[in-house]
Amino acid sequence: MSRIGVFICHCGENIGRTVDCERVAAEAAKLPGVAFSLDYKYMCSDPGQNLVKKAIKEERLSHVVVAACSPRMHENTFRKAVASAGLNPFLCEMANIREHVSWVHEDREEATVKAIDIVRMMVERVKKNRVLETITVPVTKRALVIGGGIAGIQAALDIADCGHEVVLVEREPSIGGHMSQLSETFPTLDCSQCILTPKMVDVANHPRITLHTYSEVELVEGYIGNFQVTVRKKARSVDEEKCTGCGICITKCPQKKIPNKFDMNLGMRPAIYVPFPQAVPNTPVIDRAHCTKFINGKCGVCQKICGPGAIDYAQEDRLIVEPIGAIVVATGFDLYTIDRKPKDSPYSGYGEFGYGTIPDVIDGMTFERLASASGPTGGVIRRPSDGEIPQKIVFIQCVGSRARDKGISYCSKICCMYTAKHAMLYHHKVHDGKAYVFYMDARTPGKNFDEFWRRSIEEEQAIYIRGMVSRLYERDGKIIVKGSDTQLGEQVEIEADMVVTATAVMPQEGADLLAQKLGISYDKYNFYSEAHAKLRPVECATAGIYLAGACHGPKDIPESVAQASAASAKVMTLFSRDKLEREPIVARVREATCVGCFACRNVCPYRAIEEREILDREGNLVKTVAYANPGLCSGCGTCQATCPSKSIELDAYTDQQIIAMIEAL
Amino acid sequence: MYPAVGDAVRKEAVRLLSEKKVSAVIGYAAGRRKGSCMPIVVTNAEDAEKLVFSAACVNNLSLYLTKAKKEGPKEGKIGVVVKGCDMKALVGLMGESQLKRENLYLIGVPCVGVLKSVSRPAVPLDSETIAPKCLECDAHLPRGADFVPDAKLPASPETASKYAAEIARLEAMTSPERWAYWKEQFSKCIKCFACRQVCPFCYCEQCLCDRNRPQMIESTPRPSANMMWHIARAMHLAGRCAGCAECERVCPMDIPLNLLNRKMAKELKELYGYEAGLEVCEKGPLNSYTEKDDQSFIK
Amino acid sequence: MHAEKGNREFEPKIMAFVCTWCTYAGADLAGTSRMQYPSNVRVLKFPCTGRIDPVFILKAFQQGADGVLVSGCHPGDCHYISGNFHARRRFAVFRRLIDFMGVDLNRLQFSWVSAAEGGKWVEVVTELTERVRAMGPMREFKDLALEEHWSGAVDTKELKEVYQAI
Amino acid sequence: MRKIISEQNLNALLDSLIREGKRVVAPRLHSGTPLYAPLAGSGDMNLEEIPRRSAKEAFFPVCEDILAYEKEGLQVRVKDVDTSAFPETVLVGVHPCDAAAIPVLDAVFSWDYKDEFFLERRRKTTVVGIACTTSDDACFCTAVGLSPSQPKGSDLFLTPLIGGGYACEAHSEKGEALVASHQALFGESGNAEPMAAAAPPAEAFDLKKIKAWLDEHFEDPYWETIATRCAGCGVCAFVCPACHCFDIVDEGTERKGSRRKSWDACGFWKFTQHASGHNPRDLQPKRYRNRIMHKFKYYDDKFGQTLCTGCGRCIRACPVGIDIAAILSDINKK
Repeated sequence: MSRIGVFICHCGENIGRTVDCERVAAEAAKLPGVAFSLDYKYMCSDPGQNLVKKAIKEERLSHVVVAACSPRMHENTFRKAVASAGLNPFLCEMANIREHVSWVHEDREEATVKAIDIVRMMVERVKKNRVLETITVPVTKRALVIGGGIAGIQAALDIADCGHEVVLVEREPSIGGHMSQLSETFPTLDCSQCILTPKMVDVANHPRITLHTYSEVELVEGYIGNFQVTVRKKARSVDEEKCTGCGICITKCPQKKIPNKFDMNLGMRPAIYVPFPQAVPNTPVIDRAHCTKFINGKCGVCQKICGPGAIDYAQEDRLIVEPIGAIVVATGFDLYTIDRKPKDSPYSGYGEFGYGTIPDVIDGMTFERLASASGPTGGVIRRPSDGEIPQKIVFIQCVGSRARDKGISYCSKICCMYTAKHAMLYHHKVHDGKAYVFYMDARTPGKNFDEFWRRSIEEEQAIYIRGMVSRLYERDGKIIVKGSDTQLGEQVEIEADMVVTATAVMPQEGADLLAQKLGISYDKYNFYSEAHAKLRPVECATAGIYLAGACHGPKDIPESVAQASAASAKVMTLFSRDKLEREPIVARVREATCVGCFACRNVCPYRAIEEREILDREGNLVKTVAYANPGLCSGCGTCQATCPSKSIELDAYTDQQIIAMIEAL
Repeated sequence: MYPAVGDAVRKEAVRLLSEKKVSAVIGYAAGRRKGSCMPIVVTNAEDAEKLVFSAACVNNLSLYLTKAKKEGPKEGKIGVVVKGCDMKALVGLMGESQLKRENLYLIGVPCVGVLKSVSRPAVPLDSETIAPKCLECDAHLPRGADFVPDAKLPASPETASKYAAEIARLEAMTSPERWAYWKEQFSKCIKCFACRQVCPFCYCEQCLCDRNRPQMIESTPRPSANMMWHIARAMHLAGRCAGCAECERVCPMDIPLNLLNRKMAKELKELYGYEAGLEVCEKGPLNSYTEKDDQSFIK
Repeated sequence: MHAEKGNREFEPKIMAFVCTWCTYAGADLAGTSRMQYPSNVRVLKFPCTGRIDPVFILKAFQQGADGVLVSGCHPGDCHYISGNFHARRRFAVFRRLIDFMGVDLNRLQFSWVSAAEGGKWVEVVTELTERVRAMGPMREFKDLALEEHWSGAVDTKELKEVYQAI
Repeated sequence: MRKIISEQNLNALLDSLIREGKRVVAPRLHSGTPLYAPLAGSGDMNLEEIPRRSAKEAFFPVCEDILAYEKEGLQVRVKDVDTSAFPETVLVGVHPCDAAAIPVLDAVFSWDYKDEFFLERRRKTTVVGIACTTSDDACFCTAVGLSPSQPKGSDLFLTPLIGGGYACEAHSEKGEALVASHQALFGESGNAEPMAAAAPPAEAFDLKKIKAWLDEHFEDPYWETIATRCAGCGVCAFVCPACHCFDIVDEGTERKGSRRKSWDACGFWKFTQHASGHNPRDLQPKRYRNRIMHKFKYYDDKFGQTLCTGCGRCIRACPVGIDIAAILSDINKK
C-alpha cells in the first residue's frame, strides 16, 4: 500500500492567488493511497524542502507529489530533496499548477478544480512509479576524430595534449584540409600554410595520436564510451613503415599529366604523388586509376628506383577496428559546383555563369591557389585560359547561397570576407588592376571584419556594386558581365578578364552516408545537426558524438578551431570519469513476451535495439528477442508505441503510469 | 481443375517427404462431412497421401508457421501449401523476422477462389458462395513458390470488388451512422478470438487484450471493450494485413472484419503508396517515415 | 458528434497528450507569459509524440474526454530526431481509422507547438475547447461503456422501450 | 395436456407477453446473424436458421457484473447485483439440442455452490422448445441419445404441424401456467399431423464405450493427430449449449469498477495458465483433450450426464475444421 505525500506550493502569491491551495491539500488527502498532504508558501525554499524531507521520515512516505511550478523548473530540486531523505528520486513527481493553472486561468473555482484534477492524476501516476537506478557504463578513453582539416587537427591535438589517445582518420592522403589550400587568411592576411603546417607536424609527431590518412570510417558500432569503429585504410601502394619520404619516386614517375586536385586542377602531378609538398604524412600514394603499372602493367619505375623497397603494388585495403569512447566529427565542407548541387535543386550548379564553359570563370578556391605562393603559378595571378595577368576582375558573391528558390537558403558566411581578401590580394599583386565586387549584402560581424572589408574598399580600391549579375558571356576574349547596380538603379556592363564566383559552402560529398553510419542526424543540406541550437551546439543528439567545424554549417577558421576545442572539452569531460552516469529513463524489453519482430529496431533513432538470443539450459536457441542497449537508448519511447505486444517499455513513462493518469481524468 | 491441383500437390508432398527434402508438409486433408477440408501436418510419405485441394481449402496455412502456433512443426525445412493470398502473409512474416525463406518449401496452388464460409462445405463454388477476397484477387498464382502445379486457370466468376463498394457505402454515411453500424456489428462480438487466433500477423506472445497491468483494453466481451479491441486490432494490422480475410471467414458472428482491414489497406496505399505482401521489406509503412509525409491534418 | 445546441452548462473535458520538449515547454511559456485560456484542458506529458500510443486516445475518450489534443515538436525539431515523424504517420492512419468507425474527427486535434509558441498553444487549446463545447458531450464511448450484452443486462434497452410504449 | 396453437396465435401470445412486461427471447436476426435475443415484437422472430449461439446465454450471460466497487480514501463501498431485478423471461423457439442442455447445466450451477445468477434467471424463465424439421450433416443429437423431437429441458414443447401451427405439450408447471394464462390462444388438439422430425445423418455412439476409452487414454498420440491443428480460439466453447466455464475479472480503475463474469474457453492459452507462468495444458492438443474429457468423462463421473447435445455448432464454426462428431466416431470405433 502506498503512503503518498502531497505537497502544495503557494509559490508566494503566484499559485495561491488563483488556486485555493488549502482546498487542494484537503482534497488530495482524500485520495486513495495518500497518507499526508500539506500546503506551504514556498515549497522550493530550504524550509519548504525540509518539510518534504521531514514528512518522508516521520510519515514513512513511499512516494511524493509536489504540486508547484513546472517540472522543467524544479523537478531536479525536489528529486534531490527526496533522495537526500532516503527515497528514490524517481518516486517523486511534480504537478504543474503554476504554469499550467494559476498563471493561465483567472477564475479561482475553475483553477482550483483543475489543480485538484492534476494532483489526482499525478498521485495515480506516482503510485506506478518504479525505483530507478542511475545507469553506469564504462568509458574507453580513446577518441576518434573524423577529418584532418583544421578542426580535426585542433580537436586531436587538444584531446591528445590532455593525455588521451586519439585516432585521427582522414580521407585524403594528407591531413590539412581546405586550409592548406588557402593563400592568406582574413582578416590578418597571415599565410595559411605557415600557421597550419606546424600543427600538422605536431599531429604527426604526437605520441598519443594515431593517424590514418587515405582512410575512411567503414562501420560504427556500440555507444557512448564504448564504440567499435572499423576504419578502412585504403591501399596506398606504398609501405608507410618503409618509405622515408625522399620523393625520388615522384620525380621519376613517367606519368606526369594528371590534373592536381589540390591545385583545383590548374597544375599537374604524377601518378605517384603527395598532394602538396608539406603533406603529412610525407608518404606518397599511387593513383591507381592513372598509374601505367596498374593500367597495363608496363612500368614499375618507382618500385625499381625506391631504395627502401617501399613500393608495394599488391597492397590491399586493410580494415582496422579501433575501440573508441568518443567521436568528433570534423569532415568539413566542399564548394558548390555544377556536379555538386543540393538534392532536388533545379539550380544547374552555377552553369548560368559559364562555369565549366568559360575557362576564366573560376571559383574562390581556384583563386586561392592562383594567389598562393606555393600554387601552380607561384603566386602570380594568371588567368587559366592563356596565362595572362587579368587587368579587370569581377568577383560575384552569393553564388548558390541565399538563393531560396534555387535550393540553398542559407548564407555561406565566409564569402564576404574572403572576397574582400581576394580583392585585396589582387590589388597587392596587380597594382593597376581593377576589382569589381557584386554583392547582395556585406556581412562582416566578426573581430576586425568590418575594418578589413572597409579597407578593401577604401585603401585597396575594390569597387563594390550592390546588385546581382544576370548574365555572363564571352566577347572578343573578354567576359561580359551584365548586372544591376541597385543603389544607382542602373544596369551595369563590365568587360572583365576574369570572373571569380564566391560559391556556396556545402557539406562534403557523402556526408549523409557517414551520418547514417554514425547514427547522427543531418539537415536537408546534409549539414550535421547539433543536439540543441543554443545550449548544446557541439554535441550530436546521439550521445558520445561531437561536431567541429564546417560539417555542422559554414564556418571560418577561428570558429572551426573554437568549436573543435569546445568539442574536445566535451570529450575530455566524458573522459574525466571512469564510468558514465546516465539518466535511467531507458527502454527495457520484456523478454518473456517479445516475439522478435524488431519493429522497435526500425523506429529507434539511436540504433539502441540489438538482437539477443534466448537459450534453454541445454544451450538450444529458444528465440531471438530485442535488447535495448541502455548505453544508447535516449528514452523517446517510440519503440513502445510501435511494439504491438508492448514488450518494450520505457521506464518512467510506462503504460501503467500513463493509463493511471488517463483513468484519473 | 482443383482435383488435378490436389493430385499434383499430393505427388510433390510425397516426393519431398520420401526424399527427405522436408521434415513436414502442412496442407489440407478431407474431413468427415461431405466436401469438408481441414489443415493437416504430415511428416511421412504415407500420410501425405491424405493431401487434397478444393474450394473448401480456405485456411491460411501460414498460421502454422508462426511462433504463436507452438504446436506447428519447428524443425528442419517445412513444406507448406500456399494460395496466392497466403503467400502475401508469408512475405509479411519474413519481413517481420518471423520466418526465413530458406527454411520453407512453398508448394503454390493455382487458385481461382475458395468458399467464403465452410459451415456448408459441400456447396459449389459460384458467384454467391465465393469469398469476397477472391473477387479482387491479383495473385491466382502464388509468386515465388518453389513448386506450382501446371494447371490452366479458368476465369474467375466475377471481378467486382465487394469490399470497395462496401467501403464506399460506409464512407458516404455520416459519422453517427457509421458509429451505429459498427456498434451494432461489434455488439455481436463474444471475444472468442477466432479472428486473432487464425490471423498470421497476430503472432504476439501476449496480446494487448490479454494484458492486465495495465489493462489497456478490457478483456470482457462487453460492447465498449469489443469496440476498443477491434479498433486496436485494426490499427495493429494496418500496413501488415495482406487480406487473407481469415478473420472475417472464421467470425461466428459474421462481423465484417476484413472490411476494416481493407479500409486501412486503402488508406495506406493512398497515404504512402504502400501495399502489403508484395515484397519482403524490413520496415513496414508504420515503422518508417519520410520527411514529406502528409501533415495536412496537423495544425 | 450529435451537437447539442445552446448547451451553455456543458464544460468539455479536454485531454492533451504532449511531448515534454516542445509543447509542454510551449504551454509553460504561455504560463510565464500570463496568457489566458480555458481551464478545460488536462495535460499529460510524454517524452516524445513518438511515445503516444493510439490506444491512449481511445482510452481517454472512454474515460470521458470530450476532446483530445496530441501535440509535439515541429517536423525536424524532434529532440529524439524522428519520434514526431513516426507519430505523424501513426496518427495520420489512426485518425482515418476512427473516422471510419464513426468518431467525429473534430474532437481529435493534432498540432505542432514549439517551446517558443506559447501563443499557439493558447490558440490550439482555445479553439479545440470551444469547438468541442459547441459540439456538446462526446457520448459515443461513454454510452457504449454503459451497454451490456442483452444477456448480462439486468434490464434491457429493448425492455425499456417496451415499458415506455406501454 | 396437448393443445394446438396457430402461428398467428403464437405471435399474439408473444406480443401479449411483451405487453405484460415480460422479456421474450427468441431466434432473430441481429444485423444478419441469427441469434437468440429479446424481441421487440413477434415480427422479429425468425425460426429459419439455427441461432449461432446457443440458448444458454439466457441463464449464463456472455458477460455480467457480479458486483461493483467504489473507493474513497481508505473506504471501499461494494454494491451487489440485485438478482431480483432480473426480468421475467419467456425463451421461445428453443431447439431441442439447446433446451436439452439446460437441465445439464442445472447440475453444475446448483451443485456445491448455488450460483444465484444462473438459478435466479432459471427460475424466472419459461422455456418453449420447438421440434426440428431440418438438419444438416453437422447435426448429431441422435448420436448422443437425444432427438430433434424430444422435449428435454422445455417447459412447453412445440411440434410444427403439416398445414401450419404447432402442437404444444406442457412438460412442467411453468409450461402449464403459460398455457393457462393465455387459454384463449390455444385450441384443442385436432387431426393435424405433426411434420416429420429432422433426421440427422449420425449413427448413435456408444457413450459408455467412449467413456471407457477416455478413462484409459489421458495420454494418447490420438490427441495430437486431431488437435495440432487447433488454432486456440474459443469458438467451440462459446457456441456450445453446454460449455459453462467462466472467468472473473475486475474491470475499471483503482477507484471505481466492476467485477465481471464472462465466458471462458479451454482452447485459450490463458485457460489454466498459472501465475508462475506454468500451464499444465501448455499446448492445444492438451486443451482439446480437456474439452472431450470434460464433456464425455469428467461430467459423467461427477453428474452422470454428457456435456454435449449434438447441436453441431462447434463443427460448423471451427475455423480449422475440427469435427467432434468425427472424433467421437473415431473413439467409438477404437
